[in-house]
Amino acid sequence: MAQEKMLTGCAAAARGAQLAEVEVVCSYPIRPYTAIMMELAKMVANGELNAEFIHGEGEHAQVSVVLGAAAAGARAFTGSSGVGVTYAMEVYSPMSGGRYPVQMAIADRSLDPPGDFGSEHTDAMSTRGQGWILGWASSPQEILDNTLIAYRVGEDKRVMLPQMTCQDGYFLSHIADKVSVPDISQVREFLPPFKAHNPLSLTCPVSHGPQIRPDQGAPMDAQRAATFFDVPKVIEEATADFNRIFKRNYDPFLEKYKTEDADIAFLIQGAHANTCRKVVDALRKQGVKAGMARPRWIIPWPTHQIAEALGHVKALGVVETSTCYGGSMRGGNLAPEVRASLYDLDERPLVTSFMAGLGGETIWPEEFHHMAKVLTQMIKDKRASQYSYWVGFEG
Amino acid sequence: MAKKLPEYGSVNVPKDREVPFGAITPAPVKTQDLFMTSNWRVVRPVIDHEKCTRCLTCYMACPDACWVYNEKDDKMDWIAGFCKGCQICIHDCPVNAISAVPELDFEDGVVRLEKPF
Amino acid sequence: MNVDYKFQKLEPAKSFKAINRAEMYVPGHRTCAGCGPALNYRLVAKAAGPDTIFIGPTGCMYVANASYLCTPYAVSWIHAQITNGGAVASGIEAAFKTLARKKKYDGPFPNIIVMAGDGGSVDIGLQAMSAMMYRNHKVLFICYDNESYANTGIQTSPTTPYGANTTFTPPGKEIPEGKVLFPKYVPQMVIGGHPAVKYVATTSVAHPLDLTNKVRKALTYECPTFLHMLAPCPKGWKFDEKLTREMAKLAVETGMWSLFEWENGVYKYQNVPKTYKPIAEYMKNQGRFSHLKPEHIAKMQAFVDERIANVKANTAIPIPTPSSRS
Amino acid sequence: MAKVNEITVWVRGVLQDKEGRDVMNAFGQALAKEGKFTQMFDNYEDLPDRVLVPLRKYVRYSDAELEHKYLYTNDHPEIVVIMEPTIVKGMNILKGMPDGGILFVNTNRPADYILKFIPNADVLGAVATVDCFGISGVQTVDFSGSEGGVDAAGLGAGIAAPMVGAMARITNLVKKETLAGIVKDVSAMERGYNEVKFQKLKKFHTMSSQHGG
Repeated sequence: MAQEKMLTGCAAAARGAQLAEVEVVCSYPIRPYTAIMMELAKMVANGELNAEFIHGEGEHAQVSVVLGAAAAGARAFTGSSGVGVTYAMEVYSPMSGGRYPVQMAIADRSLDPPGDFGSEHTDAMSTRGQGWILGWASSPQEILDNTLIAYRVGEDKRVMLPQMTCQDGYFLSHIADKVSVPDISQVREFLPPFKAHNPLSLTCPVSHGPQIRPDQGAPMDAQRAATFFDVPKVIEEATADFNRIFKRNYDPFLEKYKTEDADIAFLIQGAHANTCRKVVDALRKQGVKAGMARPRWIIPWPTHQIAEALGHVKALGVVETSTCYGGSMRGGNLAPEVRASLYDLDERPLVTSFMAGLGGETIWPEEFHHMAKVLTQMIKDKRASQYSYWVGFEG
Repeated sequence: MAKKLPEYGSVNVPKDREVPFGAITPAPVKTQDLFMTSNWRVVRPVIDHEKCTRCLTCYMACPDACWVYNEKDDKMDWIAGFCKGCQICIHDCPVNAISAVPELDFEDGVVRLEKPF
Repeated sequence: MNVDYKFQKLEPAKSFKAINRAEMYVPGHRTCAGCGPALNYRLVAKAAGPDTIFIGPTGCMYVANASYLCTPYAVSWIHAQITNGGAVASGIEAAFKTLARKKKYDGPFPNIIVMAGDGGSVDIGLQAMSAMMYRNHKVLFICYDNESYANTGIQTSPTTPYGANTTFTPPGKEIPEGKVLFPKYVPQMVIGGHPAVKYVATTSVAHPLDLTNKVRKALTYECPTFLHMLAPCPKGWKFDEKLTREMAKLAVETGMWSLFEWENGVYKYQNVPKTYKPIAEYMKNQGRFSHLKPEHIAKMQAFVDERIANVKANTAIPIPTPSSRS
Repeated sequence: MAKVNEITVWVRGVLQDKEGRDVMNAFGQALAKEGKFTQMFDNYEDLPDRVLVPLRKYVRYSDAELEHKYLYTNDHPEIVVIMEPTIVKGMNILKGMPDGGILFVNTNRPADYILKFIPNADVLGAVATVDCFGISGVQTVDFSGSEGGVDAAGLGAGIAAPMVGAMARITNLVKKETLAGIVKDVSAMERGYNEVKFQKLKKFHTMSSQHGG
């Protein structure tokens, strides 16, 4: 039977990994994800998880250790935050190229300079394009659930790709919330044991990762790209099964909150969506038809779902929680993707972006209200006058 | 929504260009026949079976495993297809039983590969 | 929890004839004619036998072997980045341990061997190697030392000797000797800092039986072990490719390299010359040293003399064994 | 689009890497000095080269600017140069050659002996042999010019010099005097020019007019 507990995001991620019966775990401390590993260390010490718990000598090593473990046929789990995520950058592409479906739990943290513990999504967003599946949760419950869903999707034989399951540092990682912890028998029904593709073996020897020529590189890229055409289908199946077995109500790709008749809408990933929902309610009370959409997966990007869910709104504000200095919109990473997703519509929303929640700053309800005003003005002006607004620092 | 959105497209890798999933390949058994290296050879090692003492120095000295002890005939067999002609065996033979002969003196051993590898 | 992981016990071989006949590193690879590291790989693979998994960090033994989707490894092999051989090996070892505990695997515990070059072990790969050893994984870490980054066209590494001409240490008017630094002392670095390691040895391709038995002994230990293996490189050292083993032999005869085992704190040397040959005899056949002047060779000789003195000291007074190591 | 002509030079890895590059650079530079548009390049996939592996070096030249430079290989060489004769046993060195091409071989053996190993030799217009080892004997192992570096050891001090001399004589593509301003060992180049042995073959009539002999 499922049990209800108060768990932080870190504890929820660890519970998720425990329920997934991970076999090799590799740790390295960095705030704020550290407690995920603290929890797993306790479970291993207490005999509640039959896994090898390896103290990596850094994040690069963490990812390398789980690569080896997955190549040998074990379900492997690791995680990191901030500069730890970027330190391991070299190993991300070999991981997806070798089709090792490990999971990495990320509690987001700003990149240096200089040290800032606050949550910002730039860390994991920097790994887009490396062939990993990337998803963001907005509650400890969703963190636990995503851990299981991501393993199920990543280990599907049509997919075989690594996954990053991300949560906002502090806001989710350190603040406890109610979590329904499912029973292991239910989890086993949802998540079959990991079956590696031609693992390192003594009886059936194989070579993993030989060198290739330039004319073999292109087909490998194409094959990895083709896999991402199939991932959405697998996510849909997995989410449907998950909703059925655990009695949840997740949209596979995009949480839609009062978007059906919205004039203005926010698009936002991660924890700040919780504040945003409340502001949408408040705006509705004031007579502003507001709505919110929250992508659960950033890779694969839900292009069609965004166009379908938000094509009709008049003004769309993308709340960026990561930076992309000097990019096309001089703001973050999401707005260019959102604009591209809407481009083919005959009529499309005016789109701007709001740089907020950077460096771990709280996004205050007042700030969402301010953004709503900007969006309303855009409708009146029939144009977006800026690509991006640095909230709190507007000129 | 007025018109149909573009699809994500499709990728079709032709059969002859397919790369194994995850670039994982089966291990070779006795020799890697996709990679013959006899065409590296300028000089062929020629053994004098009378002089040879079966000390196995050549066998332990060859980076390409091209000297094999043939138990049945009690002699050393040379693997022509992979010998690169490095001459370590010739240099290290304690009884000078192996000599260097220009590969071009032999009419056999032509492989004429299309690519160097 | 007491688990029988079915670790392998490899008996020593008494003669060449007694060594595993089957090739585990088969012919058909793109290594240089006369390649020292390839010969070394072949001997190691033969000694280790079929129940083995190799981890191959980037270097010649990756690029020249695993070329274009065909490989010469008859046992399972996985590429690692040049940075992370030790870490990938750790993960593989951990996986086999868990899978054995969970009864998902019941075969013999594989010989897990990292075959790293000098760059992949004591330069960019040092952190991963050291951490693997610290964590007490049952892995044999091999540094096949050809004394340069050979695969990228011969650049200096921390084991490139003083005075060597590499493409990153070209001799010139201002820097006549080429490389000015002296190399890291690799085995000492492992011995000095890794209490979990009980066995360290050095080998050369000119001493195949000694090499074979050191590999087998290292693999029989139930802890991390380390082999520093001299593998002369005809391209990088610029010598006639037929002299690969000759160079290794001369390295031992001049004291440039010494063959020893370090077992639980005690050094035991093999093939120690009665009188060492001058270092110049080793250097004269190698193009990488051809630019050196007598004063440079003297400097090199002084460095080698110090190493020889070390050998003598180690032979006379074994280093005491801390109780934790026995 | 003006015709692009191709020259492929075959050498042995490491030992002749620089010599092969010297052939392509010396001859290519001479072509450029005489007004051709040229491109000289190592076969990228052959790198890093290994001791004794067959390696390819390429020259492409044209009367007009080269429209497409980003190729990995010369697929239709009119001129093939073999710097180590045993390569003929190991490689299909005439692959892609149009009728009437010329084969240059560094050897002291008779051309007929070499041709025995080349079953598709009937595409050739001519074969030329020159004993570069006998004339120069120098093969420099130097990596300064490898991997896109700039050669620091000097061009044409070894067996490349007699070969480019021979190529100048047989092809008439460049003047001996032009090469004399490029190679270090001018006398070896001149000996190659004078001592090259030339033999017309079946397809000689189809050779392009610029190839004299």
